[in-house]
Amino acid sequence: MLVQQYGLIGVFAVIAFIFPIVTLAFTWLLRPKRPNPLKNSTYECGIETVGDAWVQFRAQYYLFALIFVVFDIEAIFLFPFAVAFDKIGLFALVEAIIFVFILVVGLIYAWKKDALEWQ
Amino acid sequence: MTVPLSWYLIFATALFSLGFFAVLSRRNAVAVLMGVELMLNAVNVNLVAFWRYLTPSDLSGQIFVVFVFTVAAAEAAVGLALMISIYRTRKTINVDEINDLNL
Amino acid sequence: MVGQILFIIIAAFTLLMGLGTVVARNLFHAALFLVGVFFGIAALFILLEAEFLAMAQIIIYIGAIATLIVFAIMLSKGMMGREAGAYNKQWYFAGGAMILFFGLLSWLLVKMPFAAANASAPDDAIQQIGSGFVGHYVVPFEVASVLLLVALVGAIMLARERN
Amino acid sequence: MDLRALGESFVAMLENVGIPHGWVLLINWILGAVILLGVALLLAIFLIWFERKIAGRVQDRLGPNRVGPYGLIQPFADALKLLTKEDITPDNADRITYNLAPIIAVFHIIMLFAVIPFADKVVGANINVGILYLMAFGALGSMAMLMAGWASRNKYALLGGFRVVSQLLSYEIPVGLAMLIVVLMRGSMNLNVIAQGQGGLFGLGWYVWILPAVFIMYFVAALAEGERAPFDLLEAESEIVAGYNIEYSAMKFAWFYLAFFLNTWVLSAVAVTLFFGGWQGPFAAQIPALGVVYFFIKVFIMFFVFAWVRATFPRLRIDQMMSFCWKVLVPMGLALFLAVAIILKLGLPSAVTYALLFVVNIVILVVTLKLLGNYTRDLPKNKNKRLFAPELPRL
Repeated sequence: MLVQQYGLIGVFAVIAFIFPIVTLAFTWLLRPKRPNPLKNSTYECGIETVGDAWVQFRAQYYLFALIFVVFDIEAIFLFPFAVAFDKIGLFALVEAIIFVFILVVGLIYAWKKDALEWQ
Repeated sequence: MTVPLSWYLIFATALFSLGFFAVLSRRNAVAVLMGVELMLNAVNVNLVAFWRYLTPSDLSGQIFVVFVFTVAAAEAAVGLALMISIYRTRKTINVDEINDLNL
Repeated sequence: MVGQILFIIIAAFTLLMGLGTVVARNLFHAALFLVGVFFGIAALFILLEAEFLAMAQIIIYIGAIATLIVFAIMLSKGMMGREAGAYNKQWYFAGGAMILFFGLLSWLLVKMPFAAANASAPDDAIQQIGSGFVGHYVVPFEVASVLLLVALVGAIMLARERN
Repeated sequence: MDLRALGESFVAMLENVGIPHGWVLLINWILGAVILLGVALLLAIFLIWFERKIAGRVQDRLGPNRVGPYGLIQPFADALKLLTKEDITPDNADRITYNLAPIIAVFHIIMLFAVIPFADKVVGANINVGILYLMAFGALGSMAMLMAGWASRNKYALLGGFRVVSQLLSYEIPVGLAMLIVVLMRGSMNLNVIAQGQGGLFGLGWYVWILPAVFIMYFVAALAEGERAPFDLLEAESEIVAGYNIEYSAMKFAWFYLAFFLNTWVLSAVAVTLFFGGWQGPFAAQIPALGVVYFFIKVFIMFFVFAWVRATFPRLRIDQMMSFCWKVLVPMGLALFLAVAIILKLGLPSAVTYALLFVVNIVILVVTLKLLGNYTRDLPKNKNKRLFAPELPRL
């Protein structure tokens, strides 16, 4: 049963990966190729580029990714819990509520510390 | 199921060695952290392989892997935050240059 | 037979990507190779009939941890480009030790007999995992959430820009 | 016409010819994969025309109407143009990553088609972790955007890539919570099983009637996940030029464009599967072909709403958008999750449970809107330089 379904996904993955490559190769044959340094320079609103493009970013991006990671893992824990929900008792529900509540504390902390604010 | 268990274990050993090599030899702390992730993944492969081959009816192996995921994520989050913090004051995150305690 | 060929292809791919992670001088490339490793391991989980873990692997490792690593790379200027001297002075020693370690361990593994149980994986694996979290493994389950909370608080403390 | 029987008779025919079982399976998979790929590509081409037409009508224009009847051939003409256009790669770009990014972008979105149930059991791969599969391959998309932004070696591309990834990550949580609540209701992550559970005459069993607040949360978050207005910072031309794909041209740009449209379609398809009964409709269980028709009608209505919103609303600022996700949608989602879990465990008769769920959904929705309304009413009093930065509500 498992093999049946994942076989298709595997074959599909190979085809879905090769297809765009083939198309790109095909257009490489079709299209004109007339590069020049001006055309190939980096775009910057019509002026010369200033400094390196790989600039340093602010920590704000990292903070959002961080909070996301925590909630993502929470979801991974809760999905099997939701699937097993019919089979488990009331006490298990209390445990899951505690689990969610501890993470809500984290969210409140992040809120208080202005980590949810885009600087 | 035609794949012998030892293949998985040897594969995991190879991955673990690669990760350990990165931890021991890379200078950049982020690269070291990537090595740690490789090692954790190798352990996960072992856990799942043992579950599948030795105790398929008991799901403990899979549950353990989920906990390893959690620990790996927490480790990555705090480790990288530490690196960002160190970089802010020291302008480097090469592990052999960060060798004193005062930041 | 087909399983063995698939295993060899996936394992070779994963190990190549792992090698790339270790040797790539550019950190962003190393992170991309790492994503390849995660993907290969998810495929191995499918081969081991652990479908839930395969998806969780992609969601957590590629969706969350790899993104986190890339973000952290971007936050330190100069780490994005090519860096000189990626290895420290003891790298040849570490490499030798690792080859020895790998050789020894795989020799042991080949020698060691394992009594493989010829049972099939349960159909309601996800359900069993779910009831395991709130049943037998309830303490680690709650500790995991505390760990995540602590990690969140600590990382916010560390990474926040103080004004 | 029975699609399942057609497939089965095809397999039987191949086995009768004397092809070994393994090869029959492989042929079957390849055929299925090619059909799915064809569906995805045809859809993309049609969707581009559809969306342009809607946007045109909403904004009192005609939309494409020159090439072919009602401009239907327009997307094909566009595709031909993009195929033969010169492709410019900036000299500074990291070539391999630069070329890999559009491939991953289109790969991840096409992969999503494998688990969408078009009719009862007419689904590429009927797996038990369908919802996690959607989340997993959806997450791959943000990796493609990071790659594109980084490899272009352009400030705007990098900034755009980072902003859009922050947005996608944040809004993945409300989407995931909405999916989680539906899984809680049905007790399965298999998308086909979820669709099966929403039977009943005239769509009375659809989860949207029981969980309206969850659907609204999903819809708002899906607007952001699909990078559509009012959350379309990707296309904020006035701010970050065009986002992560600014250095891309010709076919590589076309792949990003195609991924964008298909992403919205998949999000509508998931909305229909989770909340509007998927392929359910009169006689759909008996005749799968009818189910396909119902499914596509529902998805296109859903897509129309997405396009309508896009053509109507102005754009939010990024700080407002992030605040809205973390301070409004995520707490609301967690409250809904806990409320639904507790009500389901009370052990009441199903009619009472459903009524209670509906009431609780409405209450949570009203409370959320009330808090938001109070906040915006008191805005002039709050001396905050940002216009949308809610404080924690005082209890």
